[in-house]
Amino acid sequence: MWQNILEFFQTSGYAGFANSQMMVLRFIPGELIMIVISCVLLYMGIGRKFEPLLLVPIAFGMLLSNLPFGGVFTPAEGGQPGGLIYYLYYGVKMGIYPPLIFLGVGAMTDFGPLIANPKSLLLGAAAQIGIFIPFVIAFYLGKAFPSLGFDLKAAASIGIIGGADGPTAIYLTSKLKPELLGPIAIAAYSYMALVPLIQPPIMKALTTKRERQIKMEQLREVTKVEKIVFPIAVTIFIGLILPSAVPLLGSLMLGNLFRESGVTARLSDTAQNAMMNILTIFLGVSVGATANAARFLQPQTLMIIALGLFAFSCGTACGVLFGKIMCAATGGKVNPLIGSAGVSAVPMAARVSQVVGQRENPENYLLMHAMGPNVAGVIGSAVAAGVMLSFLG
Amino acid sequence: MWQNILEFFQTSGYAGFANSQMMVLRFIPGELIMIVISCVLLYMGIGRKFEPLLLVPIAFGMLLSNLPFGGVFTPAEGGQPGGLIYYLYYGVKMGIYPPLIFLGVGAMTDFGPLIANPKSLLLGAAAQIGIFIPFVIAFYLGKAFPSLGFDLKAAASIGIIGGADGPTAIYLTSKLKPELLGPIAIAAYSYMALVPLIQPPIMKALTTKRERQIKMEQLREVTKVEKIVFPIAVTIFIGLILPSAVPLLGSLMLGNLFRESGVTARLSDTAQNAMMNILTIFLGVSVGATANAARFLQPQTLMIIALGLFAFSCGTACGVLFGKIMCAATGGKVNPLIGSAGVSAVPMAARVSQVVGQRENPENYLLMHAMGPNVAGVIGSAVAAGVMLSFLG
Amino acid sequence: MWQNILEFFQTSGYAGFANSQMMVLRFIPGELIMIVISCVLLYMGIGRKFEPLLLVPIAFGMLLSNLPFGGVFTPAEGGQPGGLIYYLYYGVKMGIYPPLIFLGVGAMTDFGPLIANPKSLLLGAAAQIGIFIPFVIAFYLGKAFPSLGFDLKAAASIGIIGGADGPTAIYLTSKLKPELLGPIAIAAYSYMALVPLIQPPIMKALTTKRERQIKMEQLREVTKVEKIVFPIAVTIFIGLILPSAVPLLGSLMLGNLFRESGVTARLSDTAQNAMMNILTIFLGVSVGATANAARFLQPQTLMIIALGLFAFSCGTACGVLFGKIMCAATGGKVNPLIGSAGVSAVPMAARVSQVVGQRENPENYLLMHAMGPNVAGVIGSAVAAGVMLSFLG
Amino acid sequence: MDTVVVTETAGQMWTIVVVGIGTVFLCLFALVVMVSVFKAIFVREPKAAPKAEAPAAPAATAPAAARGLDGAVVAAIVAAVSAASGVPAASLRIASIERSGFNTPAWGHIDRA
Amino acid sequence: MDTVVVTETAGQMWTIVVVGIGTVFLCLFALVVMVSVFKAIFVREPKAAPKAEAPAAPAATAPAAARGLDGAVVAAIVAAVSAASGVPAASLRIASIERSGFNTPAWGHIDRA
Amino acid sequence: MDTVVVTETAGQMWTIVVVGIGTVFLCLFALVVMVSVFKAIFVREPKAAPKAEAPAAPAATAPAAARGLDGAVVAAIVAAVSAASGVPAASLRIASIERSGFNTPAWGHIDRA
Ligand code: NA
Ligand code: NA
Ligand code: NA
Repeated sequence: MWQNILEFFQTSGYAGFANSQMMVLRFIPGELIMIVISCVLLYMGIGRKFEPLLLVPIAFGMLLSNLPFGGVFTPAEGGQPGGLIYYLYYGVKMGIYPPLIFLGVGAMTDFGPLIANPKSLLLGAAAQIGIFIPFVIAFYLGKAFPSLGFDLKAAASIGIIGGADGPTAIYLTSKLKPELLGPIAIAAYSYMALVPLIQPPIMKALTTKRERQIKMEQLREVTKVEKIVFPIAVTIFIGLILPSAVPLLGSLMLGNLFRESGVTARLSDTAQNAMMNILTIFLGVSVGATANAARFLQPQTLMIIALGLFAFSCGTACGVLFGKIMCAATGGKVNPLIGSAGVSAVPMAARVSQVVGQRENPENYLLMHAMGPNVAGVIGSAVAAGVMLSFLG
Repeated sequence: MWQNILEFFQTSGYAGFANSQMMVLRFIPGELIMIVISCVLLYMGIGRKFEPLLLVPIAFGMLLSNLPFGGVFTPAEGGQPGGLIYYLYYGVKMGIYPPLIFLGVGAMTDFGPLIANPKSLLLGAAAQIGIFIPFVIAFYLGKAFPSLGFDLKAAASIGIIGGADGPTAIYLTSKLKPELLGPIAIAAYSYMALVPLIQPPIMKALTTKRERQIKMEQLREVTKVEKIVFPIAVTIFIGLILPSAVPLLGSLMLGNLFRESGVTARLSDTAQNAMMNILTIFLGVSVGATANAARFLQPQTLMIIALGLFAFSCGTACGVLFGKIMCAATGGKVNPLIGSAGVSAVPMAARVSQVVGQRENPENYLLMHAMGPNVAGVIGSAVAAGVMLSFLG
Repeated sequence: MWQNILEFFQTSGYAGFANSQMMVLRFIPGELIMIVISCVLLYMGIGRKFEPLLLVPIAFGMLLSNLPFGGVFTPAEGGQPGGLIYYLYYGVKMGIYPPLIFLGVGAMTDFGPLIANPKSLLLGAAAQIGIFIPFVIAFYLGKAFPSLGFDLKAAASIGIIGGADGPTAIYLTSKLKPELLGPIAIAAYSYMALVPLIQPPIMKALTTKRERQIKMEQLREVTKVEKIVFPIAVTIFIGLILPSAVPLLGSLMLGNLFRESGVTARLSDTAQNAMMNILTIFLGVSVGATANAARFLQPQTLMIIALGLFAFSCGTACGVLFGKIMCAATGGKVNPLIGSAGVSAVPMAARVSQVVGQRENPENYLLMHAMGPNVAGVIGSAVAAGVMLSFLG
Repeated sequence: MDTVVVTETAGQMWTIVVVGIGTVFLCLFALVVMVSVFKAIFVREPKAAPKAEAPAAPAATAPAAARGLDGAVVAAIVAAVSAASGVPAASLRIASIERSGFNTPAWGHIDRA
Repeated sequence: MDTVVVTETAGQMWTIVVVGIGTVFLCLFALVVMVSVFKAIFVREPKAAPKAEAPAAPAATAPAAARGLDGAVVAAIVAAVSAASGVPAASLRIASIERSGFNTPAWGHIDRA
Repeated sequence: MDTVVVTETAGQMWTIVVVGIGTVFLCLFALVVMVSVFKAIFVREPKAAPKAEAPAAPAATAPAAARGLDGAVVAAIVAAVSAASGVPAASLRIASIERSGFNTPAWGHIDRA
């Protein structure tokens, strides 16, 4: 009996710490550090309100999977069922959750400002250059320091952080480099939350006071028919040019069609509420659970965090610079500040454009003009992910 | 590098068109025609409001799966995960979605008018003859033109269109002849939407003005206990007579019990909203995706469309004729117009009875009387599907 | 043709009765008795309102799976898909539904009264002794009557009924002894519903009138931060002491964090409504379907029913007795009646404490004081289940 | 299964048609009878006992009258099972269930305050 | 797939960069054109026919003007498909669909009374 | 697994009982201590530092007092982790996180107008 009791205590989490395979500085078990990190992420999500809908499930998933012997992420083996998150993770592994979440995002998105001002699509394209610059750098880093393990697939997964679009980043990474899901998802959502801190200095550095004061013409009204035809036409157009973008873009556009058709309100409502919330919980918890100590507590995690910040900055800069080109080309009708919204991070980036613009000229209302590049950025990063997938997937 | 870029363009949808295996008239790629058809279906769903909750997802699923190389319906192979709709389609293949949607339909259905006037059940039975006549014809067509491939299973799947009940048609077809899912689902939902056009001429042709003017006695009130006992008793009764009807009928009745019990409002609400909407999206998109060019652009699709229309007409006619028999048997107490509602297509067919009846006699209110055969038709076609399944499944 | 028609009738449920493998008293088919039992359970759920959200689906699942040849619970075989409930049952078999339902329970639970009065946790612990006493007895019964088949796993599954917590009981039983799922789930939910009948006599027998009249001090207010930190800290604390409790407790606490964080209201709402209702339907129907005649109509079912009642009584008694100890230790500041609430059965057991207390002293409001042990009992029985799992799982 | 196609005969087809239409009418006529019994049990005053369609009903409705509506539910269920299964109601008598005086709410009612 | 790592060259990487940025701009510029055509079709008065980007549009908008808004939807879809696929619109003409006079509601509208 | 049945002894059973009841009380008593510490940290004025159960708490609450409620959350989490794991709080010190001035809303807040 005492023998059995002793064995029982051998299965406690403390015993798990003692036998951890990942001792940092030779005496701190890696799992414990991961638990602390997950608490910090919970604090960021709850205390600081950084994208809490995703960061809270991600952080809690990380917490659960790092409790030694907790078994929530244990694979099924030899007839024994696996842990809960092992099953939830299937939806990530098979690329099911991100497109279905995009369905909900589509049902929430109003493409009206983009239809009213189609040129803003180009700003959404320009900001995606912020995906490719860190891709190049990550690739050369990987060549220089092979121990980082940054091959092309890893580089593409890092670059996509610059797309500022969570489901796209998770979808691409799950296809190319699932072992990096944890740090990439955390970086993507954290920087999306930090957009109001990251963007303004870059925006100011690259524009003149005069440019920032430009007022833009009011947008035309968009008819209901245009809004209905838009998602269908986008699916066909881009689906024919770049088939690998169909899963993400097609779902986004189907959700948007549910929203705009006027006859499928039931489906639109469920897609953006019950279904999306369920999938968000499942996605967050299972992405978080991939971040185990042995994988996460590595130099490349820090590198990913750093490159992610760089990616966001590149995207912002490219958007603003292209805005300046459009400003020049239109004879000063485009305020370059709306270019930064092209990174997506809907709707924060558009609000940042509004705030920065209004600070220079209190009567300047850029919000609706920035929403165009903002939603274009969602399409743009899905296209970029499609290209990555068709070369590397 | 240029080599690679060239290869990349080989994977565009245009290249897919060029290499299509299904060239219609030697130069139009079949996929392109399917895309146009899906746009027409979208127009029917959105512009004409033909059962949009189903037709919009079906049409969009068809669109997505016909974008060349889009890969949304690619099976999983050799460790590579499949496309999104490949996974969603499991719920059709395994017969999961239709019964669960029936759960929601049951939670939406009021069997009160049927309980108040049980004889209306016979009208619901008679209208199901509209399933068996096209079944016979499809069988002989298959014998005459073997290239159509209309064996008994196909004939049964075609006949069930006459049941005017989407989930039943999809359930039966998925078990017997999944390759016909696309045309059969489209025919079923389109004709359901066209019930107000298809039925009135048949109804008028088969009845005299005098019959159409018959006013019916007001229905008795139905007690709460009857409504609670009804779904339980139906499940036991019919389940014992015809076990193969249990999956569909049992689900329908469980949903109805959630509705009527008075103590499971939470479950009833979710069954008819969040759950049903999610499943409708999944069902619609995956049924639509089965309609690929090689399968759909065949003479048998046109034949199915034609036989489906014929099936609806037969069902309507049989219902009305049986209504005439009941009218005669009861000494003119039954208006034969309510017979056409027996095809189900809830609640449109009942409204058609009301409209046609009121046109002859503005003070004639047939709606509640027609709801009885209408919901009986749902039970009747589930029973018919059960017989088909137990012979052919 | 007549041959075929005859064969068709051989597949009716009546033929199934005639060929039943389980003839009770040599002439009543077991399936028929199961159908009657399921009707009685439906009556208990609907007519008597005994935990209808669970009992109605459980009873209907039992009804469906006992309709001969109904095939709703047939396994997939040789390429033929299985029945609907066969697929729904995967979520039970793989331990997916109970933790996700706990997520919803966590989102519904207010741990405030427990945080305000942490000593009430000990009452929640004491009541769990009601799990271990029937465990001992079931084990010795199994030794005495080997035909009962009560090994340690069965005994643990029976004991957990005393935890008065449905998802925990189902989770543990599905891992240890899935063949007993039916009777154990039915016993657990029935006795939970009968708590107002079972507990008061025991409570009165074990306490003096004076003790029952004790008024308790008002609880302190609990800050928002405490409520946020509580679920995180509980997960870490208990997860490290007892890893096998993580799936249940971690889910409960994640749900509670969604509730309390203030920034994830969307997720909390869906977890406690749409998601929980869908899973409740699936769980109930599939647990009910496991109760087939051959398994259910056995002496051990009656034994489980009896031991379950005994378990509830033990838990109540242990809670009250520990309450008396605390009463003595605190110099009469604790009313022992709140101890009975420690069995969980949230919130009924707490209301029983309130009702019994107020009967002795109309100005005595014990409800909030009893909510502390009540929710502590949920944690306590999850811990007890964790211990069982780590020894026997 | 696909080899069936070769040997499919019109006879098989007509069997399905006959059995199919027959079963639909049989099932729905059974429901007509069943619902008519409902009316007899639940809607008329309890003094009028239900008819021969449900041989078990008289035995069951007697206590039902005493116990009121809820009892009637049990009675109806017993009658339905009995009528549907052909087993005499005597074998099916349900042990009396006492009214509890308390009605337990579901877990969904956890205090959300 | 993992053996690719060994042979990955900067050339492959630059190919992805060039094609990637190129495709993003190509796709989004295509949408600029497409949305501009929208404006031409749906917002201006129907007398002004859309420009060369959609060769099928003139043929399609003529009946659209007659049939009103709903017809315009069809026209736009045909134009979009045609422009996107490069197949002349003539091959795509949609058989006229008559207005039905009734609009069928979805099953979701089952009477809940 | 089924062969276990044969060899199951009362000793195994009593082990489970003892460990089971012990663990339930241990866990819930640990929570009593934990929640009592909460009260010390969050409810009393910050001048009263928490007791020995959480050796890391004093170090952590000092900045917490300066930063207010949000800081207290971090402090409590660090204290809890430290107390639960037995690792000195020094190894766990969290690098200071600056207040951002902006709070980013979730994607759920996409403009629905
Ligand atoms: Na983007
Ligand atoms: Na029907
Ligand atoms: Na408990």
